[in-house]
Amino acid sequence: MAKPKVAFFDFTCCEGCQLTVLSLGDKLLDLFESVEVVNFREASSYKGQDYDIAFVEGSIASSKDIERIKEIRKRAKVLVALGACAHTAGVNAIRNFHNQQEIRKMVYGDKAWVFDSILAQPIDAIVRVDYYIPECPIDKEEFLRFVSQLLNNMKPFLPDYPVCVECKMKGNVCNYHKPNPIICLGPVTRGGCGAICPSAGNACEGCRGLIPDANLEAMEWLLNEYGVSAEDKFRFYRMYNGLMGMKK
Amino acid sequence: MDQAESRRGGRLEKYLVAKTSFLKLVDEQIKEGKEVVAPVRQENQANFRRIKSTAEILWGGPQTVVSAKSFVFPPKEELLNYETNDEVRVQPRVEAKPLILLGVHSCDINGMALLDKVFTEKNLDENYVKKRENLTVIGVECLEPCSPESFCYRKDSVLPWDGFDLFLTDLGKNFFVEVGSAKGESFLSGLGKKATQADVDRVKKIRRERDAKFDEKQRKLKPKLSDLPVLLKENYNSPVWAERGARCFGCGSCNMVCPTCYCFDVRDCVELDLKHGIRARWWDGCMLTDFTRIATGEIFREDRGARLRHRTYRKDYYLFEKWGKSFCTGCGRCGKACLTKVVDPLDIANEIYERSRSR
Amino acid sequence: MTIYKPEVAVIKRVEKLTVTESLFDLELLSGKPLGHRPGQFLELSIFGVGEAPISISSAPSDSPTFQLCVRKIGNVTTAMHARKPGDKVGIRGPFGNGFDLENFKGWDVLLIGAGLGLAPLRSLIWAVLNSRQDYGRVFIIHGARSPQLLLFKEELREWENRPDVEFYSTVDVADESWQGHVGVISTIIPEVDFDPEKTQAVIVGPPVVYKFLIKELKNRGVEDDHIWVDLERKMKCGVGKCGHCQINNVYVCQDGPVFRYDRIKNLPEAI
Amino acid sequence: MTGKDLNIYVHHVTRVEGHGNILVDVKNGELKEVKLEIIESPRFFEAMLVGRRFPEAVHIASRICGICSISHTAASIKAIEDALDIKPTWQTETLRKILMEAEILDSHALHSFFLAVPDFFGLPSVIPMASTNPDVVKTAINFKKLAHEICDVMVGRHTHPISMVVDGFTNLVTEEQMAELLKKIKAALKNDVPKMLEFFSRIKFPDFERKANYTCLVNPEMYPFYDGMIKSSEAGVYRHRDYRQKIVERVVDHSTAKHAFGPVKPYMVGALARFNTNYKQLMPGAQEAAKMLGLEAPSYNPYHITLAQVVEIVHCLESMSRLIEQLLSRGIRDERVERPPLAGWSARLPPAKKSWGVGVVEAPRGLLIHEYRINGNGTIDAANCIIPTAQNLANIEADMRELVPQILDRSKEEITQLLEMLVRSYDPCISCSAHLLKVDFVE
Repeated sequence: MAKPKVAFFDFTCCEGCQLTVLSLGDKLLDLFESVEVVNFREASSYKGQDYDIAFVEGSIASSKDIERIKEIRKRAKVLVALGACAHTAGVNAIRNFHNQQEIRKMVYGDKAWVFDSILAQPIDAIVRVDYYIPECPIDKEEFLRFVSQLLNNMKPFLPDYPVCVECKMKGNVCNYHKPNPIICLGPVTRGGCGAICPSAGNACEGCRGLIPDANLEAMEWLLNEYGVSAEDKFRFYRMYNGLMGMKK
Repeated sequence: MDQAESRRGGRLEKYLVAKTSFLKLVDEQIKEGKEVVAPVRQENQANFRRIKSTAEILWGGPQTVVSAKSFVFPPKEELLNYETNDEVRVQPRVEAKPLILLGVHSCDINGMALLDKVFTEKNLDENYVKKRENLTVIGVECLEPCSPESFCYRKDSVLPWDGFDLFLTDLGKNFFVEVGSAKGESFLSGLGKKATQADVDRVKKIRRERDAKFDEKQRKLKPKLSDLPVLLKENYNSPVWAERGARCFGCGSCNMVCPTCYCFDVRDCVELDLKHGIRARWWDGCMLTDFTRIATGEIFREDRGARLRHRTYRKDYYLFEKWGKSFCTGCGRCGKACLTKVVDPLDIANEIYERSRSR
Repeated sequence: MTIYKPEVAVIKRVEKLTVTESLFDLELLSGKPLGHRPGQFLELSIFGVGEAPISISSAPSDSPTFQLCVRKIGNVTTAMHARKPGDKVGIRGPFGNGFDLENFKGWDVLLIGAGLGLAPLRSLIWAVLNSRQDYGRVFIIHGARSPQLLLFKEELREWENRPDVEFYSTVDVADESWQGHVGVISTIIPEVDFDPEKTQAVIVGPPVVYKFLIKELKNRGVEDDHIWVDLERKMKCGVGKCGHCQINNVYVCQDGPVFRYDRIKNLPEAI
Repeated sequence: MTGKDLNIYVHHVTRVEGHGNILVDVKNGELKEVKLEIIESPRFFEAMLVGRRFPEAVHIASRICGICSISHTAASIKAIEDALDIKPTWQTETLRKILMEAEILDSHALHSFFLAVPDFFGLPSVIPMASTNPDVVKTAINFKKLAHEICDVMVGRHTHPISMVVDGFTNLVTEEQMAELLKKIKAALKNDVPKMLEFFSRIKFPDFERKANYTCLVNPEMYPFYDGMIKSSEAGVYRHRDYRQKIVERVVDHSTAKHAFGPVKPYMVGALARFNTNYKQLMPGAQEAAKMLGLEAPSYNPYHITLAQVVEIVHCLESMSRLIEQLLSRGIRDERVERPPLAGWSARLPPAKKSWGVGVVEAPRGLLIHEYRINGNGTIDAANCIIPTAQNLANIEADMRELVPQILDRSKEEITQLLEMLVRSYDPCISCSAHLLKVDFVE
């Protein structure tokens, strides 16, 4: 069987997901063994335009981006959104809630209209996405599992359960039970990260997006119960889930 | 505890052991390289952790975040590994090593006693049984309620029914030690002296006082414990399920922390070479959406309220009826873990009871 | 040996039945016969992909060969479809209760297979036909969504032509080639000339059909304790531990998948 | 060579972080235009920080860059601590220094081995080297693995650290874990460093010199990444809070990243700037390494940035060992800090004495500055971030302007290659440079 041809592309983002791939350690060599990487600008000068699987990280944030992602979709048999920016627009979407004219002026002053910029959007706002690997940044183990399952002609496993499941497995004290409780989006956020943030003493900020049947009414009830102001709530939702309620 | 005695066909030995010498015995075992796990403080709560000294043990603390079941039925457990070249080689994996579990509360001992039933019934689950056999369970009696959520007294679970090797009761300078097995007896290695009738009477008195205290402090269970299966059975269509379901995250936290939830998912993980891999099981939970989804996409228990009902019924109806024991030991973990306060089995039973009486 | 270790089996033959279904002949590497009852199932392992419960489609026999009819729908079944004769897979089982033929001996039997339900039912059909003298009248009723999706076409013809079988079939949507009954399977029941008093009825099909078929049978006067159903649920272990297949207080993998209707009609989650 | 026309346009320079184009226009032997176009979509990070409470701001700031997220986190934390007058403990600062050096190790290993080296083998990427030079690739992977393990253990993960927060850590590494890391660092020094030095000492770098203005942190106590005064060849030594007088940013049409001048001329930041300025403070093994590589301070060859990175890899391994040893000799105390609580948390803030703060660190690619104005309830009112790559852009163009006439006699392919290698040697991190904000702070 011929090795599948794989390409990596980046749009607006920190490129931390591609870097995570480059940081797979020994498994990176296994990856190079099992697929043919034909386009990986960050790591390679070879710009192959013939590929089966396209991993795309980053958000769509300019009109040029729209053209480029459409071209990639046309060529790719399988298109995978890599990481939060591609999946939910990630932190990039924070700016969607600011006045666009104002922030452009703030940044570029009188040259505000020189640069091409549109609202930050996830990849699937423009083209069809076959699979998602969520999280900011992606998890190495999940990426490897994803690739091996894809190579094995499987529909890759993506948990539908929330972060709480793995947080409990880890035996963490719930963020809402600490002497000074902190907002945690664990109950509505898709698991699979191993509850990495709560396990490191932080809160789940929702970077993996919502579970398919997230109970947002219950979340409202909970945050009200803890006296969280509406402003705090929205700020927190809008770390990664600016499109919450519309996009899961 | 009486049940354990009668099942073993005779009285169990009881000893009086100086606390210092008991703890010294454990510390020596640790020095010899034995793995000892006990509850220790974790932030404002507790958790089971491998200890280096008995000084780390949190006696009489709140219930651990995760129950002791994780030592016999871990969150992730490899069941087999395989290699598929020209030949298929499948190697079952049963991992078990000796472990001393010290300071276990009755709710968790009883939880394991119940899991013993289900994992040995008909198709014996070797992965569970081997771990269980390697475990030395040293329980400790709770003399104060451990948390506002717990209701072990209401579930006849303040003392272990079965499933321990030693059970300690704090008598100040001494432990009153009840032996539950030959393994427990040999662990003691002749420490202490046989308990006298006076010692036994003293413990009886302590337990009477403790019962009174628990009765006063723990939340009441309004229906009779033995009536729960019938009460639930008659209230299948109670509005309670939908009302509570509306506020349920379906997050599965209650399943994860429960000492008697034992559902699991099985998945394969294959290496990039597609030739080597493992099959493992992970904790799963009936409160999770995916739990009943089949390949064609149908979900058989889609409604959160129905899932909540199923969980409650498993504890206090289906398995209660089947085994003659409630599968809720009143540890209170689920009630604590449930952030929107919908899952607590005692609350649910009381609410249903009240509503059915006012009908 | 643990209950989770599959035995290796070899694929002997693959027959494509429809676009999505194929029939696999398998043999255990040990050469032993499977020793199953009709209605029992296996956990089929494709190593690296996972396990899935699959009903056994062949009749019980002393031969080492047994058959699975697999629809390509999930990861395991898709992977199974990519396998060729000579490839090795894993199996655990047979699991479940299956049909007890003693319950049907001396009775007329009405065997209803809807869609892929014909796969497990085929095992029972051949078991009945192999000792035809033990039973009264034998009715076989099969329905598919379209003529293209009919399974075991040759056998359907064989049954249709047998004088000792009363055969009915229907499709939901017909094409030019189809001469027979058109309509969902429950619409055919009123046309079948059987004596409800003397009949044991068996229904095997996807979850949606049970409610309608049972209603039709009851309309005809079949008693609840003469109706048998074969239910499908998510299963992970097959041995009564993992909890996924539970319907109220029964485990489909242990107490079923075959149930006498009167015993589950009060289980709200069953049908 | 008079009369030559040359038109070079490299679309999306590869093996760099982010999107940039090289544009060279020579007419009649005369250099008309040299540009490094930065075409990354603007990211508006400073605007995104506005309205955020500081614990969230740290995590958002980290997302500016996937490779130097620890530096961004550190700079963000330091700006906040500066504004709120929080003085972290010795232990916290020591742990941060270790983390910064771990990040340098990872980033330099990535750049020098994976991104820069293929040029010298005429290869498009490191991928074919996995079979042609497996030892070299393995060495790089070992460094990266080690750096990641250090970060995983200490702050949850390498890219976008989790438990590194204002005033400390939400989760603390244990002494056992640190001792384990120390063993691995020492093993890397013993096994992997000699292989790396042997490999790089055989590589021939292009000859080109242009003396730049070298700008970096200076600190009498150590070769600084985490803390120090700023020193620039043009502006001298100054305090971090004075950076606005010494660094001037300008918007240029062809770049979504602003260009920086210090204050008048272009300047260089990064490994070579640090090496040239702080050579004497390198750990002994690193100085030894420089000698082996034939790298002398000062070096005016920008292609030597890669070599300076190799030297810094050695330095960081040695320095981390020393820091961990110091930490272990004092013992690690449980100084965990909590994330500020759900509600009513502004009451728990320390009284703010200053309304604004500046945090400066040495990221792998050079000087990184975060400046925030914070209001009374701990919310960011205004933010400014100056990214190393943005500071280097004007200098890269100045280098190109000087280089092109020197090599005009070569083939277009060769010229293109040398220009790409030049840009690449700066290890530009374009995506994080493209989100600038000119903020006028009203004090």
